[in-house]
Amino acid sequence: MDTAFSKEDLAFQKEVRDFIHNNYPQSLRDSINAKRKNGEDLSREDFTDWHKILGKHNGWSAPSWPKKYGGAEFTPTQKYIFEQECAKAECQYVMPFGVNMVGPVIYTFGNDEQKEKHLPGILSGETFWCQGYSEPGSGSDLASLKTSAVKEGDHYIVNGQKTWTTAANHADWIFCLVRTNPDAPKPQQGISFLLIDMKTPGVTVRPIYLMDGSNEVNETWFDNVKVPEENLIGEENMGWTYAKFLLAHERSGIAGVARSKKAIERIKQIAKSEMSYGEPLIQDPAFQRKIAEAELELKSLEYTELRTLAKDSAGKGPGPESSLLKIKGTDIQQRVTELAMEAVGYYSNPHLGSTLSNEFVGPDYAANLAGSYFNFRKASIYGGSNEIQRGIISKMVLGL
Amino acid sequence: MDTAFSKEDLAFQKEVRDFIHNNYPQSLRDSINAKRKNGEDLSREDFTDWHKILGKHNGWSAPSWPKKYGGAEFTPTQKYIFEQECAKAECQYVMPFGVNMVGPVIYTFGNDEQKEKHLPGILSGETFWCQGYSEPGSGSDLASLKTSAVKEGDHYIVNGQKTWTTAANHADWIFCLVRTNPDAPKPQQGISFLLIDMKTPGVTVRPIYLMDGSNEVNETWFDNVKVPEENLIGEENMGWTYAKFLLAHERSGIAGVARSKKAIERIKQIAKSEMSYGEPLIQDPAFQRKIAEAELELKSLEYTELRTLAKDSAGKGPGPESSLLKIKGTDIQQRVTELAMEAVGYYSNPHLGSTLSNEFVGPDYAANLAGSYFNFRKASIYGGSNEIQRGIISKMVLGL
Amino acid sequence: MNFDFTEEQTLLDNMVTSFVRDNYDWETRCSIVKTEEGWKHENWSQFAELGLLGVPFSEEHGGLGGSPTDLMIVMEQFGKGLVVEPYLPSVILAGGLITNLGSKEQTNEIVPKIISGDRRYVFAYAEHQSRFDLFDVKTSAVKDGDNYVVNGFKSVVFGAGAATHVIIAARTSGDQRSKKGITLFIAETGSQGITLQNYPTIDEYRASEVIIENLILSKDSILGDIDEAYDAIEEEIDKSTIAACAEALGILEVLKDTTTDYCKNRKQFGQPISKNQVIQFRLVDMMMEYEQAKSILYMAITSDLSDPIERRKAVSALKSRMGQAIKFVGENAIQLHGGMGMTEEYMVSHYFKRATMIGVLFGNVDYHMKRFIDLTQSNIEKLEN
Amino acid sequence: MNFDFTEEQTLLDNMVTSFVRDNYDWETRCSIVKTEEGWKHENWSQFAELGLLGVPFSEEHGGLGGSPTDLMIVMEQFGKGLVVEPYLPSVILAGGLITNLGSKEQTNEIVPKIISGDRRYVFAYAEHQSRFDLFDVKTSAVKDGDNYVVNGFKSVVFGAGAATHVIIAARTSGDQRSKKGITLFIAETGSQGITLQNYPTIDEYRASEVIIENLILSKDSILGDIDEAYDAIEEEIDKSTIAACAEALGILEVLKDTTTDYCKNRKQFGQPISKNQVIQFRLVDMMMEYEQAKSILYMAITSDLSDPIERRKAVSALKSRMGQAIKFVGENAIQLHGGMGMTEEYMVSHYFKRATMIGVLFGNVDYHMKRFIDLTQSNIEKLEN
Repeated sequence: MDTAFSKEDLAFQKEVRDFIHNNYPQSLRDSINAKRKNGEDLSREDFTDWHKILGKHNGWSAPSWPKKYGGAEFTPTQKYIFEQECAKAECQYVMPFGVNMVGPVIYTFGNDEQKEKHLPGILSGETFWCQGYSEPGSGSDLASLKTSAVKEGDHYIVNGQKTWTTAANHADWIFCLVRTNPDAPKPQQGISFLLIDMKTPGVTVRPIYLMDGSNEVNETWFDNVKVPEENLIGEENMGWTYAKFLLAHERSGIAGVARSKKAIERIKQIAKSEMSYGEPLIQDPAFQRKIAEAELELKSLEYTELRTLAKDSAGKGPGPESSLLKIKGTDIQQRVTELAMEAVGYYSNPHLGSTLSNEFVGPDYAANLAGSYFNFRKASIYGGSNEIQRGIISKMVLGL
Repeated sequence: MDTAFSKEDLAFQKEVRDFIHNNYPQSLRDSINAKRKNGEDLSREDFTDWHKILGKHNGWSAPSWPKKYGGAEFTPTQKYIFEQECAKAECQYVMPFGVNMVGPVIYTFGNDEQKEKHLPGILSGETFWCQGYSEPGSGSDLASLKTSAVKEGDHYIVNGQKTWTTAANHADWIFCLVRTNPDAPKPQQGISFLLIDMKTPGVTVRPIYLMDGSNEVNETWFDNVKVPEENLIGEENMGWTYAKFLLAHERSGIAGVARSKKAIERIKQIAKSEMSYGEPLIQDPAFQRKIAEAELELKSLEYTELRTLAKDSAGKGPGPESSLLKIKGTDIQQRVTELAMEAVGYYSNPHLGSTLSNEFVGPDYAANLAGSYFNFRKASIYGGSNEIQRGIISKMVLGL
Repeated sequence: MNFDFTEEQTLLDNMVTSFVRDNYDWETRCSIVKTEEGWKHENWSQFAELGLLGVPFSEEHGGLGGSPTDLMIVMEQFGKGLVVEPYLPSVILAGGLITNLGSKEQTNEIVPKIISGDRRYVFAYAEHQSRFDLFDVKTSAVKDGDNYVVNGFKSVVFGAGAATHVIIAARTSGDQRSKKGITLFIAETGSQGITLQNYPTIDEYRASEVIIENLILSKDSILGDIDEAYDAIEEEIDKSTIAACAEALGILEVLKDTTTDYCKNRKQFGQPISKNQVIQFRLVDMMMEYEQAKSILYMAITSDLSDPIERRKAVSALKSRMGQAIKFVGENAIQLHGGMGMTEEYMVSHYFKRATMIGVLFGNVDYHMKRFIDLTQSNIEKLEN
Repeated sequence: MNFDFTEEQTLLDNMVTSFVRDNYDWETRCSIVKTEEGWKHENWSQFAELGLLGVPFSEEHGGLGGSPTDLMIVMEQFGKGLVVEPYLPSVILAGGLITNLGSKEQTNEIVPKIISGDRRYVFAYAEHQSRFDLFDVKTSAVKDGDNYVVNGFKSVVFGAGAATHVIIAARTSGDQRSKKGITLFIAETGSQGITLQNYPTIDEYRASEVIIENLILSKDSILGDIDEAYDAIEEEIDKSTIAACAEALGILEVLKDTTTDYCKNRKQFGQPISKNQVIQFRLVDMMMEYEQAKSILYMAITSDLSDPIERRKAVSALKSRMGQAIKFVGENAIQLHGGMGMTEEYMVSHYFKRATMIGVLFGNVDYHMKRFIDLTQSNIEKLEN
């Protein structure tokens, strides 16, 4: 047993740290901080600036991709280090839809034309992707999706509605699960994996506002949208297979350990400034205890993730640990947002992002903490709700 | 809204308090305390001494029974006061099997001979009853019971095995659910309610030791036991109805509020004596918090019980609140036994009741606290497990 | 022993219920919170007409002489409707202070105007460093001849934007955290020396930062005795805490019922999600939390609030237990609604947000748990059984 | 980065696993705990033959020079078998103290005899008032010429009845709760002046009250420097805490697996109870608790134990998190077994009891949580990222 980094790993850590230090734009930091304070949504540029910089540096925008497709092809340990350093430096994360989701599907199941056409833009951050899976009424029961794609000549005609489409308002392309055979004996059969240009006539995006007032997700409507047949990935009616591959593929970072660590550090800093019973809140035993419990859970989770990584490195292949990482990771994210809100007492009340006011009140660090708590209730719902994840473990690990 | 006691209630409270003060035997207190310290099981006399004294005083051994059967026929408020006072004075509780269980079944569904024969002994505490419901393998699925009673002339021949029979080692009589019609279309049909004299040939009792070493429960075996037909309660094959009546009948005190209150007081006293970080444990914020949380839950439960009582008093009839009272009541009992164990630190280790040693070590108050924690894990299992209770609420209250 | 409403209380309950049903449907409510002011003057007039503004005041001033139970009835229904008009901060809290401390002249002048709806008072007590400690007051009032000069900063004053007057807790003597030396002053919100920075709260109510710079007030604007306001402040905040918990209980009832209905109707994998045992048990646990929260509210309402020790114990027991129920019922309501629960469009999120912020109001779980502990464990010898 | 065993470790693991399988079936184990002494000398001899008694000791003394990982391997398998022989208190804890503090002469004399099984040492540290504070020592050693006279009372000394020698923590200077002034003395358990009151523990192990009255010891019986034992005590208790948590992890694995199997086989209402979604999710949560507990054990094992600050943080993180896992997995194992889980006859209750008492050993959740907080939050500026 050994969790110490090798010399090579330590050198890599320094390389990443230096690269971030020298290349992460201060303007991006300022822009994001200002928006957090004013409760505004991030712009497309906020999402892509860092992605574009990484894309120009040895494929660092795509840590898992094989080198032959321009990726960084990091080892699991390198990926872990890279995420740690990005989180420590509070870098804006690279949106997963292109790099972690559709990219691997394209280079695994796509044809050469598709690889040539799509991979470079994903890598560079020029093309902004979103994911069209969920539909109204389908929720966790993804296979019940209804959006139809009917072949007409060399096109598919797509009709239907996707929902909870994160960042569809910024996206150039969407990858969709669509029903190509409504008569298939099982709902999982008859689904295809289709890439759709968001600028195609008939595609409409409508914002969904979450309870904190943010517009992260959208409804995406398809009204007789003509999609060229060359945008079909792999075989028709095999989309469910690709979707499952994608779910199992990218587990690294799913637990969000490094970012939660940083968030706890931030809470400790807030708790030094906030007063409680006439002393810094950080001295309050009840609050201390909650911080410590979150830290212990996180420390455990960090090693659960490291054990998984080590298994991957040893070529032992992934198990259904991703469900555990997802459940515990989101649980901690939620606890941490709650603690932050709690730390600032009455100053969790002001809603700075409201259209009615953007005057800033209260201490800087209090901005949007309640909003963040409310927003993060999504974490145990999205990406397969934590109930669905427990069902997966029950079936796949315990055989119940 | 008014939770103040009326003048009459206050007078009754004083009467109960005085009666306990003047009549509760010091010898019984001593005997029970000695057994607690040495980890010995209570004797039959320990269980019945107080019962017998109450039985001679206006039917106070049977607070709910109608006066015409010799009971006290307390109002709900009086029952509440009576339980409070008994708990405050740490009186040994009256075993429920006769007074709260079979008694009401007999005076509601039994014939005059049965009433005359059985009620006086239950009331006076002369006859010790136990309950024959559970069987190996039946557990929470009570209706799957297999013990058979076959009519032969004017007798039933009973064969089978009951388990978890509390106090069967002390009991004179057992009331049993037995299967009289194995061919009934539903398992709930074909069950009868039978009273069996424990001295009948063929009845064998074998002790079951619980994990704390105590012998509270037993296996009770029936090997061609001849039971006179006059011991059948009500109609043949209608036993399930009587059993359900019995379950709904006695909710008063099910939450054990008064006794848990007393137990928390005792923990506070222990925590004054035990040292932690060089100061009394009662000053430790983490321990204080756990006590307070238990107190708040208990305070809420007390008022949930009072609301139920008030509903009863107003003749509005009981709802399925008994399940809520059972779940929350046992949850608190378990928390409290855990806190007590925790309070004494290393002195939770000595097992005084062992056959190998009964030398007393450590402070008096530490005796058997771990045993009590382990023993009380039963509380969320017996009387319909807390999972079963949630199922009842789900179905009966929420209609799910 | 009974937990029934009197006939008058049942009438009050019906009246408020009707008001919410008829005048506060969801669409109306959403349009109110989007207005500049964030509340509706006509509703306030109607409260006046219905006598609601007089509930806590004595009959001699034209009020109903209502009890905590009456206020509970009003607030529980307001909770069910997410009524945003500043009834709690102005009628209950500020009104309570005026009744508690006002001279005969003051109450004779002020109370009828509150009841008629002509004036709304709010109480500015919190400061950034005070958190929930009501005695932690930096805002100073310095005597200057017959006048006082007040300087300070009050945080998150609910309803101040809608108020005609503000009651300011200021220090006239003692250290920053001394209970003695706090005096209350009444000022018009438009006074020279008062600046309000109004903003909406995350749960769509309104609050203000109150900046006080060289505000000059005469002796007559003092409410109660100089240096001696603390006990009344604590008492009225305690009573307002009970009212806030009644509002929370109304909200929790909606959350629990809405979620149960949603689960019965929402289908996944070919059946209502309420057929999942895990969801059934979660709904059961939500129901039990609701019942326990209701019980502890009834405990507080029926306790002897005239005894300060009893009152403090009851209120802190209530607020900390209610806070736990808010978290459990609120978070699970969102979880069981899934994505729909996350949206601004769907009403469940608004109930969750309001309940959560009531959890902070007048002290969160930790604060009241500590206060309860200090009252019940620090001096164990004096404990009654 | 890897979490694999070396080849030698795999061999050790296999050896201990075989021992438990072949020599420690359930019936054998139950017969051992019912004997007068409560442990089996033959097993100890076999430990000696297998080299297990030498795992933590240096090779120059005939030991294996084992690491914390090696001890984890032994203790995890001992946990799975509920092995009751006093390996933890005598080989790991007392053995660790001797290695840590013993002079060359002492270690040369003692360690080979521990490894051969001829002697067993235990460490008497706890006193009633000390709870888990290792520096809280009332037991006194007063110099009297070349000798020391020791008086005091040591609580709940595990394995003392089986020991040939006892190491006593006594105060030679300083206040009762001063870290400086604690000295360790070695005495034969049969010495005049030592009385052992032996008893079984609730989890079927053995412990003793050690009463020390005018025990006269020579200077030579001192282990380490006078007044300076505290750091070594803390270090060795910390290392023993890791070993105890490895035992707990083995136990939790059995509890989780046994319960999962039981639920698959136990039928109620015509189907295995594992078909109930609520039970499935509970088993999933038990599995996740087990995995998280395993992870934090691996964290502690791979942390830099030579750095006292790192060691304390890691050990307290481990023990408090493990304590939570013990409660969750243990209580749910009993609950899901229903009545069967409650009985002495069925093995699950014995695993639950042992795990629970490990939760108390060397400090419970609250104690280690506070220690972790004091190490990580009291001086936030020095925190590393």
